[in-house]
Amino acid sequence: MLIDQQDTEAFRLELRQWLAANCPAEMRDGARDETAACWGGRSWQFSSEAQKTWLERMIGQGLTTPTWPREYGGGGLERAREKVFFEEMAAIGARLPLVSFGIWMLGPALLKFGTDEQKRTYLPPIVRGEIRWCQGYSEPGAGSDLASVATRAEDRGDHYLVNGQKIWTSYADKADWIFALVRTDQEAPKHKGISFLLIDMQTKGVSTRPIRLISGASVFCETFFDDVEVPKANVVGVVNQGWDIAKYLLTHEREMISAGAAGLTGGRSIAQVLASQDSRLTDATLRARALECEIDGLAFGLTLERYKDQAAAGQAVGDASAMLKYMGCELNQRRHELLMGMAGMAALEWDGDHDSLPADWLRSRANSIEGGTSEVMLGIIAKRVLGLPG
Amino acid sequence: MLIDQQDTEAFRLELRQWLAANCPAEMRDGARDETAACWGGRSWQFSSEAQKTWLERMIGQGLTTPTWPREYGGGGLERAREKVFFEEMAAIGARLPLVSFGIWMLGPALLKFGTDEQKRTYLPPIVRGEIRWCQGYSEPGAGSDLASVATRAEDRGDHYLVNGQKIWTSYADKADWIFALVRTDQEAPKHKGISFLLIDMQTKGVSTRPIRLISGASVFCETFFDDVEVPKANVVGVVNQGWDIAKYLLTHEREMISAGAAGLTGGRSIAQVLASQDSRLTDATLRARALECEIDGLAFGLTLERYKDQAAAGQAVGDASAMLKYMGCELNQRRHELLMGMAGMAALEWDGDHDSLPADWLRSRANSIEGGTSEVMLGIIAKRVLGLPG
Amino acid sequence: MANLIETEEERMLAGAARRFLDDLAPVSHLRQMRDRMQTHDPDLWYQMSAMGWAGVLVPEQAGGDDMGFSAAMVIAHELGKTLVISPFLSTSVIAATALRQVSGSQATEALASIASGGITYALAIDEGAKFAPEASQLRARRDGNGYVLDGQKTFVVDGSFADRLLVLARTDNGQTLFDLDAERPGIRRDRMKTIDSRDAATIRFDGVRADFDNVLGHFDDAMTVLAPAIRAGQAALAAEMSGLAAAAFGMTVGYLKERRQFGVAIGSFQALQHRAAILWSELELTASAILNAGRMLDQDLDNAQLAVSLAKARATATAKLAVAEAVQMHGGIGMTDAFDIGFYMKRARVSAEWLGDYSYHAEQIAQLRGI
Amino acid sequence: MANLIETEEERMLAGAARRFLDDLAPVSHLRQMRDRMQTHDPDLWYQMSAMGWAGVLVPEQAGGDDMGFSAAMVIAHELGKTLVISPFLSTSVIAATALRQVSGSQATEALASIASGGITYALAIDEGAKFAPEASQLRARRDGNGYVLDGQKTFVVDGSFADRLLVLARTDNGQTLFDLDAERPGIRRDRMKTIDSRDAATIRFDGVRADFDNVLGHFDDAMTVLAPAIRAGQAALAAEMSGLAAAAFGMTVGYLKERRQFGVAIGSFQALQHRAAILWSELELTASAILNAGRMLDQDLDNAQLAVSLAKARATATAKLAVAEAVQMHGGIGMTDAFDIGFYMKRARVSAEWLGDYSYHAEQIAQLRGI
Repeated sequence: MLIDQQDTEAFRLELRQWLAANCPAEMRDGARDETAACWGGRSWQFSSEAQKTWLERMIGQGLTTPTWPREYGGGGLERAREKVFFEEMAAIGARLPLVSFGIWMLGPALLKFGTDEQKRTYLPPIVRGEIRWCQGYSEPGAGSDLASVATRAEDRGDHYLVNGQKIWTSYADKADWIFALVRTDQEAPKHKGISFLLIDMQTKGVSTRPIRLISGASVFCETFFDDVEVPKANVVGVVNQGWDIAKYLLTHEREMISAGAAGLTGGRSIAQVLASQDSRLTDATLRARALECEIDGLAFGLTLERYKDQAAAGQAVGDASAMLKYMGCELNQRRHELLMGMAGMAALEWDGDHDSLPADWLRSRANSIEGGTSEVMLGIIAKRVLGLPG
Repeated sequence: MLIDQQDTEAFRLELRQWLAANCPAEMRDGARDETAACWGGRSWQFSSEAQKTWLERMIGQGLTTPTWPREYGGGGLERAREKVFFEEMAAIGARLPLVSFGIWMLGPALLKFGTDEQKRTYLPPIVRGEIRWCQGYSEPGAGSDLASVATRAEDRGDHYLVNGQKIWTSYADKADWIFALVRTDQEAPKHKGISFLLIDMQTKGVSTRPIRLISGASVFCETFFDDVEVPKANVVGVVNQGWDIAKYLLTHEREMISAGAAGLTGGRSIAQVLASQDSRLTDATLRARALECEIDGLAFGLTLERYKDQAAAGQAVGDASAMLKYMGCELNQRRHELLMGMAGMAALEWDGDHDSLPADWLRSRANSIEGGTSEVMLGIIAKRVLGLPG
Repeated sequence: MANLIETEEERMLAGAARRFLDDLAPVSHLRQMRDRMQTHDPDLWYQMSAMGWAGVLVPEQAGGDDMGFSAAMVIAHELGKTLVISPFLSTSVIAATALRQVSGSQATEALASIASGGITYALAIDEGAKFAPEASQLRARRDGNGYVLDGQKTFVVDGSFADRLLVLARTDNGQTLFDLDAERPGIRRDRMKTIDSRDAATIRFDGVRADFDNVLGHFDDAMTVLAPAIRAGQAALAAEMSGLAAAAFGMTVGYLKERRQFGVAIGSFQALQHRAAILWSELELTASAILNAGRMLDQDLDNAQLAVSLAKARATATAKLAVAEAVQMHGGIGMTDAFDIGFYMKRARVSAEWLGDYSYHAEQIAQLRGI
Repeated sequence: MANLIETEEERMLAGAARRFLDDLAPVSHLRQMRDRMQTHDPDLWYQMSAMGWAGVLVPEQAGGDDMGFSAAMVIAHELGKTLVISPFLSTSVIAATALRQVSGSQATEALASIASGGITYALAIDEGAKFAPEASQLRARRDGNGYVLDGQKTFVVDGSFADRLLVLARTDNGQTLFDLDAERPGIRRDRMKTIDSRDAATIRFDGVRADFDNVLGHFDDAMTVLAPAIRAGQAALAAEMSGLAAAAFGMTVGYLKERRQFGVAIGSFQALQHRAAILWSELELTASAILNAGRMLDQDLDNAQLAVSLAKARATATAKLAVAEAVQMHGGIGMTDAFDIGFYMKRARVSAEWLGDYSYHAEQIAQLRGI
């Protein structure tokens, strides 16, 4: 395997050659948007033969999950090599072979909180894109108060009986399994009676309904649990202590959203749009805002890198990830406001297409709400990072 | 007298003629800054014969206090005529004949809360500029919590014995009398044991010390009361209910500061500065900020006028004056930041002169602190105007 | 300086408009029209005409109510609150103001038809992505007893259904404004799918013939007629946006009082309180600019550009802030199509661009103030 | 991309600098100097030289420590925290970087003198209100065996006491950089009273004679030598500003925790918490830009302008916000001269202008990014 190379620069050269030989031309378009990506799962339809080939080859090298332990099919790369990996991928505009909530969220949670049995059961299908996961946290009316979980899981001896409703479940209609927060103790204080439960979406009593957003049809769903029976072995970590896992995962989610929202791994940049229009901004107000947006975006990109470097050096990012979430989302919104202004009347027409300036602009407004609102993030910074009282 | 004219337009013409005949040429320079103004008082030194003449002539017409009742020496003008008055004054660039805290603050308080005896005693010397007042509200360490008054006035039968300290007393070193908040009941809840007391600054035990600010020597002082004996008749309104008067006056103060701070009655405007430099702003960032500042300044000026019109129509401005204070101060600070940027390195030299761009810039930072911080203003708007809870 | 408080008449007009619109054109009416892909409701316009709104700027001798610009802005403000789409701005404000600048029976008849609700107008000026009348390139060349027009206009608001078009064209030594039947041969109208469901069209002119009496005002001199009309339209649009902003703000404050999280009303959180207070302050400043623009238009139409640009710039900035804060403070629910706030956000964006964006008006002000 | 975390060496350097400066140059030192109208402390500079700071960018063969730009920025960051005034930026960063661009014994000797603390330099480029090297008008005309300089420079930082001046002059076909003894006949220096008590001078040149070997680099080609020097100076100044901002923020957070009002610590008010959190977020972004600028200068001095302008722009905006929030959150006490925060505010303003303000650097970035 590639990853057996001992020296980092040798690894780089080896990887470069391997990518040149193995990454199909079609997969080198630099596409980073959700719709172009391969999400895997039982019902996945490959968009092309190239997409399938690319996935299979990368699985073979452990590179769908480059840093995960090799025993579960991961690449086992440390940070320096992971950096090399992403640099070399970016150099040829290679798409990621597989994206999923399993890779981003459940995997890290299982690696930290799961039993050996759970890791062996659930991680390899994630690595190979066989099982697609979704996340069941939010509930109707709870908003920022994520711990006010009302979905209840009653102890029925060998299984739990789950009843309740989740909202904002991304891709619930396409997922095979869901990892969800459920209330297993009605009497305990709000944060103390929650468990982290894995539920097969094919179980009887699970149903979903898509949510239409102001930006058009969306990936979000409502998910309903109606007398759903779930084996007790599906609890991750300690019963009634699921909030610890939830908090851990929220940190991951913040980093994910902030990186995506900042448009650093895709999306439209101001400079690109201008280049495509073959124009320069002369209008004072728009120009001033564009420059400020560009400056802050560059500084934000560097900050993402710095935090990753710190994490790799063993300095946990922890609560500071709230800053990445806050800043990334604010920046993305500013950028989209600006792009709409730059496009002027040309951006006022919209047929509901997802891959359009108006759709992206509308969608960007959700960034500062989903995955913890900007207000929640600022509270985390104030209290946990700065140590302000109250 | 001029004000006996019955018809508003006839009044305008009469006033115009009178001003033309009576306003000395020297007093028509449009100067609105504090240092050019006549403040009156026992120790006032007129800066010129013209200043003295102008004051005397205006006193004769009741126009040092155009809207105050005529029985105390005021002009008794209603709003429409007051507007005419200020329009005609502005038309020839006439200075106000007299400015003082007696006119702006104590007078309105006495008219609302004072006894007939107090009005007859204190108002005419204010109208004629014979007694200069200062305001003793803030205390060291109290900050925004104005009601935490520690200066105590002990009941000694026929008089109070006052001990304590005030801070941020503007012109205390030049004033003849002070109107101050003192604690007359130590046991009562914070807002319930305060009285509004008038104290002659020449009384034994009163002393002052000037405060040096980041913008250089300032008009602010610390004022000390050391076993000061004050007659009980000097309480305005009801004993222990002085907080009501304080709140009423805070509203007046807000309007005063906001109008002054907005630079609408003086100060440097962006357009003026540009015209004096014979330049146009081409730099995108500065230009964009200048235009926004100009737009908001114009809208703020219109809002001040609208509120005055409303007040004249009997719709009390009340708590909404907090908005004028907030917006006026924020705008003034933005404008001064901008002027410093426009002047660039030319504004980095400063010999401590008060009438300079750097001094005004530094001084402007206090606007959002004095007379109730911006944070206090926003709280007033949120709770009392918008009715938000808590 | 004119008095900046609403008059008793204005308050009554606003009240009547509010009752009428809450009844016939609440936001759910816009939603229905959007879902049906409909951009004009002739019944609603007929009833609005019956209220006297169509003729708000039409002289009494032409059958109008001649209530003045301030009154037109009061109506626009109320229309904005529930995002009503109607030909009010294009027809009753812009076209009526243009027609009033010329004399003659033809203009009087047109004004009379506007007042009765009999004809609707659209203003065809824009060709590029940004409002820039002076850059208009559509060409009208002299040909025998008239002119021939060739070119294209975009984002013609109300252009897909209007009976008549005011078309800005480049002529020999300047620009000329034509008043044309929208069904004239050679005109092709394509309705745009606007993000806010307001009607707009792209219109092609291929060898469209115009007669001499289709020229509104003088040949080679469009602006004498057009400038006041645009000015009035900008002011009314600003008023509409201030209504939109006020309504979004009202919904937000209501939500802050009612919505509970972590055991308390979210309106008790100080950070949200301060933001709401700042937003209200901005609304107050904008309200003053709107009132002032109406007063100035009524006093001196020709010299009201500063007041109008101030109103449009402020309304644009305030509406943008109001809808952004509304969506954010409503949280997830505000992002759903089932909730109304998204409509406010979309309308604010479209109105921000129409008839000049913030930057455009800022530059107008800069010129007038020497900055 | 280089690693963006501080190295162990950098942490040690920062720690040592902090201990040294807290001991010898806390803010009270600046206050004393201001009260005595003193803008240069030779003793302090001597001790800083002994720490190896004067020669931080001087090659080892010239007796320096050659620690690189990142290290110089670490020192500047610590200097900024207590507002230390010293010749560090003008001499050890700007002049040393300029001298390193040329070869020859003369430059090596000058670098050795810098490292030992023996000579100080000032950079004389500005003539107008805004940083604009290319607009420099001071004239150097050829005359026999040398040149004659006539003109005026303003805001020459450290210019009132520096031993030598780097002077940018307009020559026949371009600009030329001269390295002159500051006491040369015809030079008149007037110390400016700067708002932040940093040294600066207005300098007149009346028929000042320069020899051929006073030209630093090549005739008619100042920028090959000057551009890297300016770039290094901008980066170090940005680092100094980020130190200033961090210290002002630290004082503010400390005050928020300690100061009580209405019976609670004011840091428990949510509106202040959110503003503190936003400010901290801004500081974090700026810290990344600062680190990146140092790495880029060390890697590729000639192509580091984007990184440097990013650092200066961000540091300027962040320092401005940090001092504004610091004054506001400290309330009245922050406005008094007896309290230190005013010094931070004044220094932030001066540093904002020196070597290019926000707008200048934004335009540099725009050019490099095609905006």
